[in-house]
Amino acid sequence: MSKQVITTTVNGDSVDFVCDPRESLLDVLRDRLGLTGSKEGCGTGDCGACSIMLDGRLVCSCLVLGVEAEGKTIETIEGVATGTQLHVLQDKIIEHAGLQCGICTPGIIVAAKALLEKNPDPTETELRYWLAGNLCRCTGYDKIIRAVMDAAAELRKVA
Amino acid sequence: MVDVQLWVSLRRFADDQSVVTVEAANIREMLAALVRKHPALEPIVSGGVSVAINGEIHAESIVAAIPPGAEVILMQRIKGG
Amino acid sequence: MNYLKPDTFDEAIALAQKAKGTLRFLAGGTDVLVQLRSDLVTPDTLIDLKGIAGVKDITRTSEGWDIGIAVSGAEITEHEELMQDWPGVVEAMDLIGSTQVQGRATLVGNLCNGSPAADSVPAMMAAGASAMTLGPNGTRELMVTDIPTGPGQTCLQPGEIITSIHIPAQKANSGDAYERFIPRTEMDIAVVGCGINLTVDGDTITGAKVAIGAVAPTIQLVPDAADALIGSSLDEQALAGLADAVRAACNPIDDKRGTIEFRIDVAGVLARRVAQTAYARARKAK
Amino acid sequence: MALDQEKTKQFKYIGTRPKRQDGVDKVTGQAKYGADTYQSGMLHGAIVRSPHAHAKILSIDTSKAEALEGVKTIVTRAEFATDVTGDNWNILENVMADKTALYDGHAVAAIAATSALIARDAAKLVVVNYEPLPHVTDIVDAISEDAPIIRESSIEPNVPEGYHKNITRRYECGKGDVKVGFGEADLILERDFFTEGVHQGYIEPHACLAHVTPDGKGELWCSTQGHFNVQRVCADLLGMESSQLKVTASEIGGGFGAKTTVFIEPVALALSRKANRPVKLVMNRSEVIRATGPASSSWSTVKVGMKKNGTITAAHGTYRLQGGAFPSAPSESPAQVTFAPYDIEHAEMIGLSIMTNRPKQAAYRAPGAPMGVFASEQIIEEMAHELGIDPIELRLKNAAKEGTKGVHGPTYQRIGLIETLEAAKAHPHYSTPLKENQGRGVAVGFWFNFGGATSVSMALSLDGSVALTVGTPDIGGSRASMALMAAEVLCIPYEDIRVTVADTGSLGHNDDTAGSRVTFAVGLATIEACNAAIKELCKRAAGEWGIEPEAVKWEEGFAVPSGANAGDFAPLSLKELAAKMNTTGGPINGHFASSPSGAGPGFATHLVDVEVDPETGKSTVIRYTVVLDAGKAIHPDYVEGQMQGGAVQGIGWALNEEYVYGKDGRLQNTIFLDYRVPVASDLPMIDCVIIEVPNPGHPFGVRGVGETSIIPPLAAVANAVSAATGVRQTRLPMSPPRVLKGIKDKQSHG
Repeated sequence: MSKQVITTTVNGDSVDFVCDPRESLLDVLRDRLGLTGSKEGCGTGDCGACSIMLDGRLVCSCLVLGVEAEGKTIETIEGVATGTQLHVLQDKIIEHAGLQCGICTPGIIVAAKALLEKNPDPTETELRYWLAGNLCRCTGYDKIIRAVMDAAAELRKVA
Repeated sequence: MVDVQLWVSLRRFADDQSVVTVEAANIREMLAALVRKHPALEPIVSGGVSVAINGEIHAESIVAAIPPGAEVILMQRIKGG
Repeated sequence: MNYLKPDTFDEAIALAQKAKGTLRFLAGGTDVLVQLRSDLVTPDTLIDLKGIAGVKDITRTSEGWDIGIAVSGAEITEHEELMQDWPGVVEAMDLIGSTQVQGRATLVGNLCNGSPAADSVPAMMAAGASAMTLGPNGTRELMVTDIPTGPGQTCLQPGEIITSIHIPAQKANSGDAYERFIPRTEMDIAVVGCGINLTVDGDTITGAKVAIGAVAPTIQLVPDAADALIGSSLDEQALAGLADAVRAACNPIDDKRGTIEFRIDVAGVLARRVAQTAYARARKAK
Repeated sequence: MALDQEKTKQFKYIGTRPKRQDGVDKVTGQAKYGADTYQSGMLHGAIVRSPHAHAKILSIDTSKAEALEGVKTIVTRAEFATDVTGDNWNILENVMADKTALYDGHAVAAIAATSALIARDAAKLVVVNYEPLPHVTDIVDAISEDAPIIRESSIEPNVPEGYHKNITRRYECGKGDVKVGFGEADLILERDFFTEGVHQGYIEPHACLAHVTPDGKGELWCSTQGHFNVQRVCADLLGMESSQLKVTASEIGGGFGAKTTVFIEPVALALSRKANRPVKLVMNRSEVIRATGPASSSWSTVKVGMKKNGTITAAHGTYRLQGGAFPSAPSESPAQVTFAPYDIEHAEMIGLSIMTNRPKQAAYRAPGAPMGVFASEQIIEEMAHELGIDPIELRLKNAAKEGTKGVHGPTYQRIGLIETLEAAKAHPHYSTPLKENQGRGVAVGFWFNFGGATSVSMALSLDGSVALTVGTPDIGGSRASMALMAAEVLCIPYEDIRVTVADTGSLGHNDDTAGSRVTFAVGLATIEACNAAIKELCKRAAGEWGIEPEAVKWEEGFAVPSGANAGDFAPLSLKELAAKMNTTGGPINGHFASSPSGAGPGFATHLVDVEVDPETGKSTVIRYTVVLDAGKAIHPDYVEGQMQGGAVQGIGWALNEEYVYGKDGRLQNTIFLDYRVPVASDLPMIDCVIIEVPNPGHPFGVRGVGETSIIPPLAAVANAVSAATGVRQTRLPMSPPRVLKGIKDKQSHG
């Protein structure tokens, strides 16, 4: 098994790591770079708990190989807040109790942020279909949807 | 005296009675008296039962007092789900 | 597992020739990496094609569209002109998996995985799409209709790769559509899939192609179903003929997603609905 | 602890919706779950699982695996204690097979290696010599003559002679004489109902990090609903003393009952003890679905007799639950709860627990209840329609209330079923007209709720802020509720209180976060721990004023003289008293421990509208309303969260979730692709109505709300689909193929 040295950018920082080609980018982020905010819920791209941004595109990091990250730009949940300032989505998810156990929350915030940057005024249906790949078993989705819609409204006011 | 109501599938261990009357001031004494009267009840009682006294369910306590004339119901052990 | 990332298709072919044991090519990875993860297929050599020039391009020519093998579903769905020309092909690709999967999944990957339930393939077949390939003995163009040969199998030779997908220019007064049946609203593999492309003259259908998926070992065109539409104005009789022809062509299995009886029944229902959407688009098209 | 009449009139903090303290950690990805920790020298574990549904294990050849570079140790059943008995023996037999593999996915060996990849590769090199045996996975087949017998020693004494050897428990309760009751009935309806096995579907797979050192001491970090229970069971399975094993609960990514037991924790400990290195063991999703603790599949037979005016004269229920290859199916639960909401004179309720070659059943939110109510609440709704009586009116006519003797035995104290039914009837949802292909369903649910062993302690800091320490992992926002109750008692701001979930070495024993017990029992203990601190605060104030402690009372966060003759002293705030506490007698802490009774039962009424596509059999939930009696909603957001989460799990259970076993006894859908849980785009908003009929057994009137909401949805959705299609739905899941076949059969029979 020929390990490879990979150089990439994560949340604005340049990082190098060594990994086996069979390791997913999720394994690398968690086990080699200590960024455990992205979670493995399924390992098959069905639950979205490992959602990250790869070159500006929302993807499941369990369905990307670590070796594919060479020269890429990666953004994870750990990069959503800027300094001590939470992103409005993070604030609203807490305010609306859009989480219970919280394991799906990082993936949902990364996914919702990607949508709002593309479509600042989504309908509830558009939002529900956009988040269909982010499974949540505790909340029944209701309060998550309300939180994201409220955050969208807030962002539109600021924009 | 306390009239202890048994659940249906328990009665065959107590000579098919639906109610067994014993002398007891709390659950511990009541269970001990029951087993003395009908030893066949022992494995089920020691396996753990719950007891309802006047509608309040004591899932595992054996120290709860049994006031005179109280409705006392033996129940399958209630566990957290 | 050796991971290789060639810069040209020729280099990719050369590496494929030398590869020993199990060989897989990587574009989006949303099938290959799931199989790797669940220990179904652990390749000895994985050749990532995303480093090759042009693989991310969508090019419009007079003959139609050339779509690079690494263009993701998300990029296809965001391409306004392609959406105008081939709404059916675009919605078929868009239905695959979640938003996250759409960020990676590709038409070529969906086609080469060889699943009888692949969503993009019926729509590509109805559109008359073809695949340009490169292999040890040179290049050739294959009609998408000829590529699936069985569950998980395609007609591609060992070491032969698809270098781009070609979709012909849509004819005038034409419209295509794709729909699938799934038990939820998202995230399921198609239990039944149907892609239809129609050309009309006024109210009369003059050209039709009907393809069905997930109801037979391979995705296939159903000529009888097309014949049932041609010459009609999509009246009840034509729709009934379409449904019967589609059902006759079904050869499905019972599995954890659906029963034989259900797939046959719903294939007809779906074909009727897709035909009506394609017909509406064709009559509105310029 | 009786209801505090005075306090419950005007709450200051209780009932508000403050932000939870652990929110920032969770929205920034900082919160640490089971798989989020690492330790130097750590090995990675992997488990070898049986590919057979039932097979003798003749031999296990580990030579090739041991030869793989990076493999450090391998364990089998030999590494575990041999004197384990009773329930723990069942747990051990499930954690690792002994001589027989009992289901597809049953663990037979485990490996620890220097990387997860090497461990996974090594697991494939372990050669297990199996001798396949006949198997059975279907509940009906399991009790037919030619069914293979799973384990005769599991049969409990309550099973009479002559019963099938795969039946491990027979429970019966009831009242009166059903023959008489059915004799008085104008209308009698009897049907059989079947539900498939389902999984709790928590998004975080089981994960742990174990470290046992040569002196026999152990540390375990794991995702669990109850680390004190994990400590007790793991110690027994490894032949250790409990207090030599310290267990720390990570943040938990959902459990719903399945993380109230152990699957991989004893294996990680055994690997670590043998390798003398820390071992991290994390399940993948396929292992979670194949080999943890799904809810039982079931076969229920329910028969009800009614008078023309809708009065129920008699009810019979036989509830068969399959609990996998172990005697754990809670068949007494449906027998007790299905007709508990009704005032019936004649009832006969039977529960039968059955074994099959499937994984060991574990709790799934009100275990045993949803599949029983799927049957009973459909019979009641169907008879209401047949008699032309409004389904809510008919339930109101028979509804249990204070003084009603329940079918399951006890006479009810104050309960809120009628209030939930009235609120549902008055809700706009119930009068909204339905369109074509749409149907409406109603169903009610009852759950006991639970008290359970509880220890809580609190400590004042010198600046007057409070550290509250509990022993129950926080899954649904319970830290916030505990802080609210402490704030209410101490009359200090919610923000001044920080709640910590302590490990087994730092607090007295606590039962699991389960049974809807936490807000009730841990809340009660929090209140009493704070009262204990208040007593000490008043004593310190009395000391300062030179008067008797009894002459001081606590009001609005101040120690004040209790009456005019006690003296005219300026009130002393908690902050002032705390600042001097080390000089006036030492640190002020409060502690309380109990196993409280009086967990008042919870009732709910659910309304659901479903649209069914008649051409494909696909059902879409278009409106859902949950009405629940919470006694007192401490933090309404998280009460609504339980209502919405329970309803949606019930919808998934009703429409698309199922265990699909092949003829070979192997599970065919082991990942989320084909184990179909509801996704965001499947659902409408879930409307909540919280009813508050105080529970006399709690100072603030709290009733548990964690489980009731999953009980009615199976029946409510089935009633709606039946109304939309005109075909009674007697099997779950109501998948499109099944619903379409029902529609087609009805069309062909006219």
